[in-house]
Amino acid sequence: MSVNITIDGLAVRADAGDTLVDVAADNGVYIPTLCYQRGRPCLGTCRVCSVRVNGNVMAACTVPVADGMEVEVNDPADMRKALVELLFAEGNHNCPSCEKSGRCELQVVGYEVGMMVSRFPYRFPLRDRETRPKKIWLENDRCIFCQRCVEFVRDRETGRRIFSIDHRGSRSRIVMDVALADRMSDQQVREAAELCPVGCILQKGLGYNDPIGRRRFEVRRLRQRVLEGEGQ
Amino acid sequence: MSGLQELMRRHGNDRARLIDMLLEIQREAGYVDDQAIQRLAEGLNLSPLEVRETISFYHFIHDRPPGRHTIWLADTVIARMNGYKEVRKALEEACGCVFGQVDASGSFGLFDTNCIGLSDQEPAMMVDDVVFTRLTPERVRRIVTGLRAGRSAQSLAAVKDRDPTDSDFAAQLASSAIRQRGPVFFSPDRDYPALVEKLVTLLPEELIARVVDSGLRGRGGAGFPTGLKWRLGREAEGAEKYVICNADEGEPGTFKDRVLLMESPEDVLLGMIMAGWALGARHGILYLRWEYGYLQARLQRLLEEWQQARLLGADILGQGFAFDIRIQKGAGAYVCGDETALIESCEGKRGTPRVKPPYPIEEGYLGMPTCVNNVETLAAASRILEKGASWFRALGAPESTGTRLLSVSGDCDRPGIYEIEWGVSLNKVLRMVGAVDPLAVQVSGPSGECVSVARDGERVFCYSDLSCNGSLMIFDRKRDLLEVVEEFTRFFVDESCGICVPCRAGGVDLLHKIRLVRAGRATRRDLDDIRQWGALMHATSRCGLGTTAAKPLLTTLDRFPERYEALLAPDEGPLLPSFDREAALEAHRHAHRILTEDASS
Amino acid sequence: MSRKLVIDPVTRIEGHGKVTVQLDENNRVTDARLHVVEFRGFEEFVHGHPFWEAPMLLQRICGICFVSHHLCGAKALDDIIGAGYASGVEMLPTPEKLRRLGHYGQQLQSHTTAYFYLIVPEMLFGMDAPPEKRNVLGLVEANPELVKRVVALRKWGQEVIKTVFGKRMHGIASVPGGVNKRLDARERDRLLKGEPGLLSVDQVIEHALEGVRLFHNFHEKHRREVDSFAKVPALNMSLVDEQGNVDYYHGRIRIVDGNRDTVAEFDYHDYLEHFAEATEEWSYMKFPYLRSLGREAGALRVGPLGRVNVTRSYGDNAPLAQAELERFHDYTGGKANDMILHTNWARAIEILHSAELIRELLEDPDLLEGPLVIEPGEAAWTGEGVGVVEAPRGTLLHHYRADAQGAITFANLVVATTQNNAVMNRTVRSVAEAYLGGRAEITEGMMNAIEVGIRAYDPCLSCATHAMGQMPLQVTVQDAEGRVLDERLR
Amino acid sequence: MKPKNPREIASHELPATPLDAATRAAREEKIQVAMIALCGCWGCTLSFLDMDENLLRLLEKVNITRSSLTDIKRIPHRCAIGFVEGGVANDENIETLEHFRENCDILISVGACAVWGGVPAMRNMVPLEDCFREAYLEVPTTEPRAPKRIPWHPDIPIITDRVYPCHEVVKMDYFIPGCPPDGEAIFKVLDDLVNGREVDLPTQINRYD
Repeated sequence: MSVNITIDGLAVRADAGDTLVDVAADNGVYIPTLCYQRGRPCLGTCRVCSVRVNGNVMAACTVPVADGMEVEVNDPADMRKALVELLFAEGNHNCPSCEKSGRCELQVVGYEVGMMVSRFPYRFPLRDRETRPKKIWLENDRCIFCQRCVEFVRDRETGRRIFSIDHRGSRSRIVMDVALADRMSDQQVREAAELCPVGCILQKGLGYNDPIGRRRFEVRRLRQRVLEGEGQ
Repeated sequence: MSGLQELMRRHGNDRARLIDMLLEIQREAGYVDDQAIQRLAEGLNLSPLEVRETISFYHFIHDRPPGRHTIWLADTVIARMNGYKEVRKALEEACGCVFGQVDASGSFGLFDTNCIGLSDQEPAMMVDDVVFTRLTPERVRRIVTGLRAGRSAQSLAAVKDRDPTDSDFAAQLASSAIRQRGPVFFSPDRDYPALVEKLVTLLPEELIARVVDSGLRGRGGAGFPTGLKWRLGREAEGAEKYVICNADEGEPGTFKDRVLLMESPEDVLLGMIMAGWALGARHGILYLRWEYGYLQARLQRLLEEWQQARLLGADILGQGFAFDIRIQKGAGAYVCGDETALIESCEGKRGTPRVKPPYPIEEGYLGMPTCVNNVETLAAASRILEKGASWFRALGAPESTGTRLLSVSGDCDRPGIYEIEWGVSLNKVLRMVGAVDPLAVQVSGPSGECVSVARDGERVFCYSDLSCNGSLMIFDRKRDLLEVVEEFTRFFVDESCGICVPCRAGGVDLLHKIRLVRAGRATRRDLDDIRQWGALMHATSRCGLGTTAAKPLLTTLDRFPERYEALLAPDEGPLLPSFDREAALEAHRHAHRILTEDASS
Repeated sequence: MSRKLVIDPVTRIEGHGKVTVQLDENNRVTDARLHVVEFRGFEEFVHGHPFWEAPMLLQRICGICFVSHHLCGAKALDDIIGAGYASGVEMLPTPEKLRRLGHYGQQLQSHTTAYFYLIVPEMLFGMDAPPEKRNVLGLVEANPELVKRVVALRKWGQEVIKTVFGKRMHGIASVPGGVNKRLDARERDRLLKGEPGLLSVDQVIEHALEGVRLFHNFHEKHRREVDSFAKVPALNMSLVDEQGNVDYYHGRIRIVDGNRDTVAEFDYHDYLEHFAEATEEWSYMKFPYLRSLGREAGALRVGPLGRVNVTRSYGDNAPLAQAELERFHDYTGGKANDMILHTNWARAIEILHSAELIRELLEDPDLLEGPLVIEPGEAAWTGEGVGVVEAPRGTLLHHYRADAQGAITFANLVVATTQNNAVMNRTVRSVAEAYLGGRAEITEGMMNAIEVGIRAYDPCLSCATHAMGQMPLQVTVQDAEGRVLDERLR
Repeated sequence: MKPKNPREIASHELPATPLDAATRAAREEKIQVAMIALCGCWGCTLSFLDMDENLLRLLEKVNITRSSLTDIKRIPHRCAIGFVEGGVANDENIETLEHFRENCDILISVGACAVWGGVPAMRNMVPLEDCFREAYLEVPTTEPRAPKRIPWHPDIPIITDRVYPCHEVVKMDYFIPGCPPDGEAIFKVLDDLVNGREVDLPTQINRYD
């Protein structure tokens, strides 16, 4: 069943139950996301896609569109920006030397929301890294705890989780099962590294193979990829 | 360790029962060691880290020895008003270790915990499986000496020879001061078989209509109409349906569910059976917070008695109605008060609130329609069955029918449980409880609002005004309100599950701000930040914990701005007051001092 | 009454320096020091990072010779994975030439910045000109056309760097075993032939020659002052090729004395056997020296003056620079030149030399084709690497170790400016005595003379404060019978 | 501020050759800019030079007072703009930044180090004493009897416990991220300010690396 909603006043037709963030993209409205990827289940962890729906702020990746919905994307822009700034202050996001620069979703979303500095105090947390697996390096300094790896990376044979969460709250960390990680194929390792929106899951030894100017989001901006699809 | 295989078999090798398994292992071994984790992982087809994921989430599951005697002292605002600090110090001295540690001999483990539902008799602590209340330094010294001498916590609590399944067992440990009784709760001599008989003669639709008609709304705080929830549950499609009683009473300052479960647990069971009948569910889960462990044996016995009496089980009163109840023990997580987090916990996972929609009433426990009701809601429902909808509706206020239980604590002469009709004013309640010179009242605990007696005294308790979840903490004029605010803010940081950014990260920054204010290093800009960041958390967080975590700050800023302004730093000179120059330079002095000593030695 | 004169901060240098001069009641200089007043600590916090990150991270030590740090790191990484000189592997032509191109581009850019923006003002306006005048603003007012040429020259050097590394500063090209990109013909041609707003390589050489002429004009006007300003004898150090000619990217370390006779020559992988260090409480920068000669006699001079003193010639691929080099050598009759202000002459010559080297490279087809990386395979892993290059300010060395997982366990950096610490302090002392000694009235201009002496070294105190200036040395722990029990670093 | 030694005379306090009146007047007409590099690598200052021809355009409108490119060691008079590179890592940085805040109308944090501490702030995860121990004590040298020293002297600054972003020490008005920011980005912000436009750094030239 198709429904009518408005996005910043723009009248939009969509199928009932479709996810708001996708509907917006299909109609040329870019809403940044860090945990959500089109075609995958909603994780609802980063909240960076927060918009106003009938007056209430909601994460657009969690909202199935319903008839008559009035959506404001522009209004909570500063909230989205603040959430990105929170992430930059919470971890150690050293873009200058990070191999994910130019390929990092957090970084480009930072550009998209116009972040120059974080309004929150920079914490410089001390976090352990996991370097034991043969092919993968887990640089927890940069983890934004999006849960993509936890939910979507499984041991092909047993279906068990390779990445899990340890502790809770601000002490939460992603941990990796070394034995299972060492069973991952190079292909699976590459996919995991690409799944990670930041430079936390690294494929060992080949960090800077893409020259500046040819890095993923320099070739084509994330905004374009979202609005026009990865294909083109 | 074939016992472990047996244990898993008993729980049907079902991952959803992981928490039960972990708690059982811990009961035997004191903690869950690596080997047990490995074995569980293999048996349940999980990675060992997935098992740790659950262990590390919960406060009361240990993966290393927590001491022969494990002591949990409740660190709450109310306890801090009643000598908590002295008690804490005495415990550290007596046990020979600081909090968060186990003493060298491995005899004592000292741990902090948040409110354990005894706010009218704090300071209070849990030692092994019993609780001690109204603590003083002398008392804790005596207790620790006793434990050293080889006495058990039970014998020190004078319940050694008591049967924990007796109805008055819990009363030996914790009093249930019911200061004011009312028409709905704690009514004596109810004929439960007759009531169940009456229930099954009604059509589920009739029952639902009656509850709708009564105007009963959820007592957990949100106030969702109970009848409507039951109707949605009935209409929802599902091979199975579940009824869950939320007895994870974690909101600091509330303890009325504990008292209900001590005084009239039958009301709660009956309410659950009603919900089961209404939905057409066959399974009920009573989710009992870990801190109320001393109620478990008695509740378990009650369930067995009712099964024997065929008030529960495969064929209730021969009417072909199958409904049974199991107790799911929590393991220490405030966030499990959120119904979806509670469901995750029932499935043996971390208590991470789910993304909504879908709502539990459509997809809940194991993906099936699930109706989660609060203890008090179910108890109230049981009286509606007995006395009828109009009787109930006649009580209270138009949109807020019936009565509600208040757990009153703080600066008043008579802390305890009060059953009030919706619609009474705050001032009236304050007089009722003997509040002396009250300044502020924390309504609904940290997640509620801090109101000013001067400005809000005439506001009334009802869903459209002072919508109270049962917690009422009173602070008089002598109290340092901002210490309370800091403590509440720390509580939310402590209890955040960490899944969403605003709550996980924002909470820490708010805590930093209130500490800045209390240190006299804040300016107006910092107060503006608190408002802005608080609004951010409120608007964007994933669950109720995050959306309310800033309320202690926001509501006191709104009601008691002068308390903040009095502490603001003069904003003059180029250096920001928040920058502590001397502290920043101390590190080098210190390094030079100790390192040159190193070097010369 | 005794006095203490302070220059704080020393200006027109990179980084944070301060000078103190003690005068007694008879206005005699009793002490004169250059203090390095900053401290960062890269070697400590790089621990635990992935080894392949080191060149990106550690180039942040410096905003002007980042390419040198990047390439030092790159060479060390080549060693670590077993694709380096330590394993006897020669770098492939394409990556080596690309690295050299970027490196020469930086030398041109760095020297141009130092020479024209920081040093030339004194040549034109004099040491006691108004402080507001003797700087780039004064140049713009006095000779805007010259400044335009300087801007264009520096810009071209930066564009060479950007072409190779993707960014004008702190770029990325070197990966373990090679580089991540070739040049395409278009990129090559715009540097070679220029384009609107960008010089051609021939124009660059023209501008470079002007730099040399600038020194000669200045020298002819003030020959006595320039030659006698400060003479600081010291050993001279540089990387050289088999012919004993300077090689800015790779070679053996050679150290020559005042007669330009070799006193030491060794493979840079053995640096720990040859260098020692001292610490003073009054500076964050340490004082390295040649171990065999001790702290006084073993003080080293690196950078342009050190290099032109060491190098025999520039070979035949840089005729213009070669001619200037011969003139330079002849001026001191083949002896080592220890006239501090002649460092600027040497610097001007090196701008020209880099320009000529770049022209030669740009015509090399290897920049456009050929394999980019050596992949030696896991078996070749050594876990340890040392890289050395001739940075604009002198010999720069990076030394890392990584564990089997690839985490850095040890990093040691020896930077050029630190090598010059002792001679810079001697220079400060000598200038202070010459210009301040015995004078009751001291002017700002006299104090500036001290800065002029320091600027001649173009010290990069940013580099010097990369760490707390540490240089771990190899110790051999022996038992009673003298058997070696343990050989370790640090 | 550290107490000043009365016998200590700074070079910039000594009599200096005055700037000719005409030049002085011409410069006073312009917008006054002061520049400083705190704890950084000097790269942002060089990126300032990377404005290339634009630098010359800019210099028609602005005059640079204190900076590491000129020989003016203290801000001589009120400045409209303060250009700050680097984070705060020692007491001298603190004093300098105070000096800038007191004497400039607008302060700009230029580059990663000023904005959030940058690469030097990676030491914030290591206690300072460990840095020192690592650097000065646990280094076997060839002179085993040489006195072990930690730099600590009235003539050198005291190092702060960690590297602070400038805006955590004084109020900063604008921020240009990047390590370093391109000359283009620096020019855009300065040009906006000089021409009284609202400062706007477009997404296309905003960079963090």
